[in-house]
Amino acid sequence: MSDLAQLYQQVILDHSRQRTGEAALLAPPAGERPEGYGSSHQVNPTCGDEITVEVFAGSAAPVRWQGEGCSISMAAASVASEILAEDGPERFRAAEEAFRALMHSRGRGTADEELLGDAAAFHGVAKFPGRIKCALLAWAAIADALAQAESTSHAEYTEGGRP
Amino acid sequence: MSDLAQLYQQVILDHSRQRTGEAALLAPPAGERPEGYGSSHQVNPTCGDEITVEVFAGSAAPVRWQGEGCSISMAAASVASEILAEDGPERFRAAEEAFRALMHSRGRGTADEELLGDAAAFHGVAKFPGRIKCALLAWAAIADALAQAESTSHAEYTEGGRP
Amino acid sequence: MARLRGDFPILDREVSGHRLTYLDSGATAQKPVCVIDAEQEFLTRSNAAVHRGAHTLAVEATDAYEAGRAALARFTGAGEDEIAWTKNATEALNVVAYGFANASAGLGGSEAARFRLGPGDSIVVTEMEHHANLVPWQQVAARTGAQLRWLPLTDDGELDLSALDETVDASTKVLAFTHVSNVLGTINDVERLVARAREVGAHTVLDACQSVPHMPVDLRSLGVDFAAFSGHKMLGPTGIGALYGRSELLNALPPVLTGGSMITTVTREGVEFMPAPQRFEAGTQPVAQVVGLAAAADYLTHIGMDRVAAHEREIAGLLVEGVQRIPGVRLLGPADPARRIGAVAFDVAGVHSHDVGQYLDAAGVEVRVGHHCAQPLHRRYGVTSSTRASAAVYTDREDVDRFLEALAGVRAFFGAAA
Amino acid sequence: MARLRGDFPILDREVSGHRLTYLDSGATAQKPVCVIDAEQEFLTRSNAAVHRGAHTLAVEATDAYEAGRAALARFTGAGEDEIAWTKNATEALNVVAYGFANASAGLGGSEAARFRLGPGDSIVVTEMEHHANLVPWQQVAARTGAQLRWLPLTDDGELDLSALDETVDASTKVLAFTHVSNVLGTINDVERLVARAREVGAHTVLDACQSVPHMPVDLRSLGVDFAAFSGHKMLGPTGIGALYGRSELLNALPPVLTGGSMITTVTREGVEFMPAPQRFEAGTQPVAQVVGLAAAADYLTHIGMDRVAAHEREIAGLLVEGVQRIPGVRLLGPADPARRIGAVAFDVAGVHSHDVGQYLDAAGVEVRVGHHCAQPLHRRYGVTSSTRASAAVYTDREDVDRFLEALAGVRAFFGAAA
Ligand SMILES: Cc1ncc(COP(=O)(O)O)c(C=O)c1O
Ligand SMILES: Cc1ncc(COP(=O)(O)O)c(C=O)c1O
Repeated sequence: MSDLAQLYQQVILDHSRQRTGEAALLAPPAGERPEGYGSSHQVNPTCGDEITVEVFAGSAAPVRWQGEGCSISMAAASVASEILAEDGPERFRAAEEAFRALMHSRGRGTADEELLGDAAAFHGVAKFPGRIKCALLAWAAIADALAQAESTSHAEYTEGGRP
Repeated sequence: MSDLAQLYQQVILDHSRQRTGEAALLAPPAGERPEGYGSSHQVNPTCGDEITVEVFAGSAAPVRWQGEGCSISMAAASVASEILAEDGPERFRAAEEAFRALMHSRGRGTADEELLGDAAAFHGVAKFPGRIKCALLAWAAIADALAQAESTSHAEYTEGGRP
Repeated sequence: MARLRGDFPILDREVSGHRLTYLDSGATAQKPVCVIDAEQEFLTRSNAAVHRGAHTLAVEATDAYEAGRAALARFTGAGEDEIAWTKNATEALNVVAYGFANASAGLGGSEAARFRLGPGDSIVVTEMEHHANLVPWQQVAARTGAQLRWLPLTDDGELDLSALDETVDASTKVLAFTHVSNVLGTINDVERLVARAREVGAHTVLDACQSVPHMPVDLRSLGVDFAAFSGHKMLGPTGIGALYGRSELLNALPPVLTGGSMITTVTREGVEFMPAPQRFEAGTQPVAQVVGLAAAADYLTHIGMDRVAAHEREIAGLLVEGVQRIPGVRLLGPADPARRIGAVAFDVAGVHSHDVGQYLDAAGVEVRVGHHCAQPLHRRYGVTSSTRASAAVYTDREDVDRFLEALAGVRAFFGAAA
Repeated sequence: MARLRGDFPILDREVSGHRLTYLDSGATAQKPVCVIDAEQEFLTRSNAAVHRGAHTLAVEATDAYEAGRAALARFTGAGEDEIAWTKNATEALNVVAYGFANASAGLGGSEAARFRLGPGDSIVVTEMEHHANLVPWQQVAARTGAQLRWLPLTDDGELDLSALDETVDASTKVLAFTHVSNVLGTINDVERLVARAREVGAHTVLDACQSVPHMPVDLRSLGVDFAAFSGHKMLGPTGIGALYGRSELLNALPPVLTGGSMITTVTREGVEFMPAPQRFEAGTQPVAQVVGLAAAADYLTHIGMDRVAAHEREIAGLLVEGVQRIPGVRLLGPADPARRIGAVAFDVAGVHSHDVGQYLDAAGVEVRVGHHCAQPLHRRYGVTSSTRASAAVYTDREDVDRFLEALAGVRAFFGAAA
């Protein structure tokens, strides 16, 4: 498989077109934010990619995001949203850590497929130092929004999205 | 003759020690300046050499100066002062022009000994681009002070220092 | 022209198993061997501090340094004392902007009064400026209270000058604009802009980064007050740029960076500055880089800037035509090669520029992707980024062909050519 | 150590028919072949714009550029994000001073409030500062109304700290001082100065130009807030210097030069800046020079900075002793080689430094003459200029001998040895 095909796995191309979690933001004004709400805006200054994420702790549809960026960064947003929505915050955090380690492995790491699911398809990105930031942007934004959401949530947001 | 001996002709070394025109400045306050008074302060920023010149148009001792600098610049001040005092402003201006041309000749010019007198000994300086400014500093200061002196002088200051 | 590729050693290398197709000269140009050699020769023979020493090495280094200034003055139609060295064009533009800011803060004495800005004054920039000729002016506006105004763009990538007389008016103290857009490639009508600025007494600041490397430029006859350009974009080294200023203005502009070699006297109480250009050259200068840049200017002069421009116009034509033929690719900037240089930016429908660039790289084709330091421009055309192929004197038809061939495959690969 | 002279190609040349005796390393050092080669290798293989492109060349160039930062951070005991590139030390010191000035003008938001200066505040410098760490502070004082105070010198060339507690007091916001004097060679007591600055909450700004090339320096353990040094004095290229700042401070200091590659977002209304170090790196950076500088740091590390310092201390001892033995020659600065580096300045009675330098040059001996960008220091010792012989790692005993032999003839030649 060429480097290019390793980078742009079909899973990634699919997620970049069929994006889980992409939706109009609710952006409630400061006074009207529900409990368990968090949001984060992240920019990759090298290429101008941006993403804004809203997390609703404890909700059945816990992530909404809007972004602008390359297929790697959009696919990453979709994959990461899916993991948070389906596996809950604990697993998301574990996956985020594993994903970050994979990206910084310079292509020598192996992906924990069980933990990472579709995100394992990003292992080829680690060989492209210029693209690692693209893959990490959405993860960082979701993790940040999630941390905020949890800090405003009375009901502890636990495993599987159920309070 | 070595380059060094050409640069530091005996005439130059002598003038740098026995300096014509070097004297305490009179520095009259702005309101009390006599007619035909001009002064100029020049600095060579590369090496910090400086000179302050006072010209008294029409006087028998038309130049006073104080300076701080290398033997080349001090000798030049002495030689140029002597020319102004002995030969008068017209000849001084002609000599200044010839001297400037000589300095910029990159060592290929020949000195007009009749016009330049002791200043002809500076011809070796032209081979040392780093020292040309030293040789020119006092000439520029005297020329500048002289121009000012003449502009404040009613009695035209002419040949030989006699009005 | 074909033979001169041999002068650029880097062009022999491979990328992703293909011949290197370097189409990112708009970001930075490759260096001919004469430039590399000139620096090396200097470092192994005459390296020393300039304007500071009396010894033989220092004199040789100073000569080389000032000869470099003379060479670039000749190359750009400037006087020798009208070129001050900076580290890049960005610094040069900042020096002008800070000069205005410093004058506005009361520095520089009565000489500098002409540069004072305050509320009620305006600074005019264009919507196609590189951030380097934009952010410094935003900063000056913020600190002086002057108003920042914009000259807009037409849909086909030219300056829209229909409201020029209203935008540049009696309040205008600075008109800062680029000679050539680094994204659109557009060559602006300097004459008209300078004429208007003169009518209202505004100072003109020309960003000449993308003109000096690609066409004959005579700064004095353009009539601008200040201009900036970079060495690394004109086949010279990184680490060297230049500020041009009309002699009278450059001597009146308050210096920005202060320190050694730009003062005449420093006492405990205060300081006196040297005249231009030295007053802008604080500290040890990029001497070896000046020597390299002079070699680059000589190299270009030897070819002839008219020939360089003609060659690049031909490449521009091929690029523009080729890009427009590919379905789903939208050209940004004028289609007419006579109105532009060979920096050709475009948007690929449904594929992000970063992905376009990555795909091309796999074919050995090196292009620039992103906002090219021109975010307002991209916003104007409804995109946040674009892909840019940009040429230099060594770019040839094969580069263009390889690029176009790869570009034609992009949308299918990313599933965007539905 | 003797063998490493062979690494410096320029040392093979002749001057005035003699072997080159280069004793002007304090102004700028000569370059080992590995530095020259590293730049050349970069230019012929990986030259591209950094942090801007996604293509292979750009990625390689960015890697080389950031590896250079990591190398210099290691070399000086800094964190990687605590080193921002500048063109020279002078720019680095100006960036700090303008950072304070910009903060005082209200830029940089609440983060930058700690840098605001105004009437009632004081800035303290020393009488031995190079103009680069003096004039910028004079300028800031002039524009903010802060008072400039001076730490005086003792007769034997040390900082006189007897009134330290009165000079650096509760009003003091900045204490700017040099690690090592470029004229006197004196090594200052950084620890004591930092301790006093901390007591009163003043920021410390260290001029490390003459320490980093000549002795082991660990900026974090010195505890200074900001520091500056230049590449060209530490065997690296011209055109590259560095600003060190404690991470927290560097991120709060308002940027100075603005433009491309240092912003996150630019709109028509305003701008957001990147964190440090990028916020201080506007425009295309001296990339090849960073690569060269990293090679220089590696070269020095390979020798070992302890050995470098020991070697230069030995040379300093020989120079000081030799100079003092010559009648009519007055040493400026401490006589004890343990308190100084091998930059040895002196005054020759009855002979101007310019003439001294010229005479030595005729013997192939290259020394610096003049005020060495330290006019207040020279005034303190009752002279307007001096002659300075300064060593680097490649300086050997033969250099010292040739220098001393020539120096011994100066006064007789100029008729001053009556
Ligand atoms: C002590 C000191 N500070 C500052 C500088 C300025 O360094 P640069 O000229 O590289 O900016 C120098 C060298 O000239 C120096 O010796
Ligand atoms: C039009 C234009 N202006 C300014 C710049 C900034 O030049 P530099 O990065 O060399 O400072 C560039 C290049 O990046 C440019 O293309």
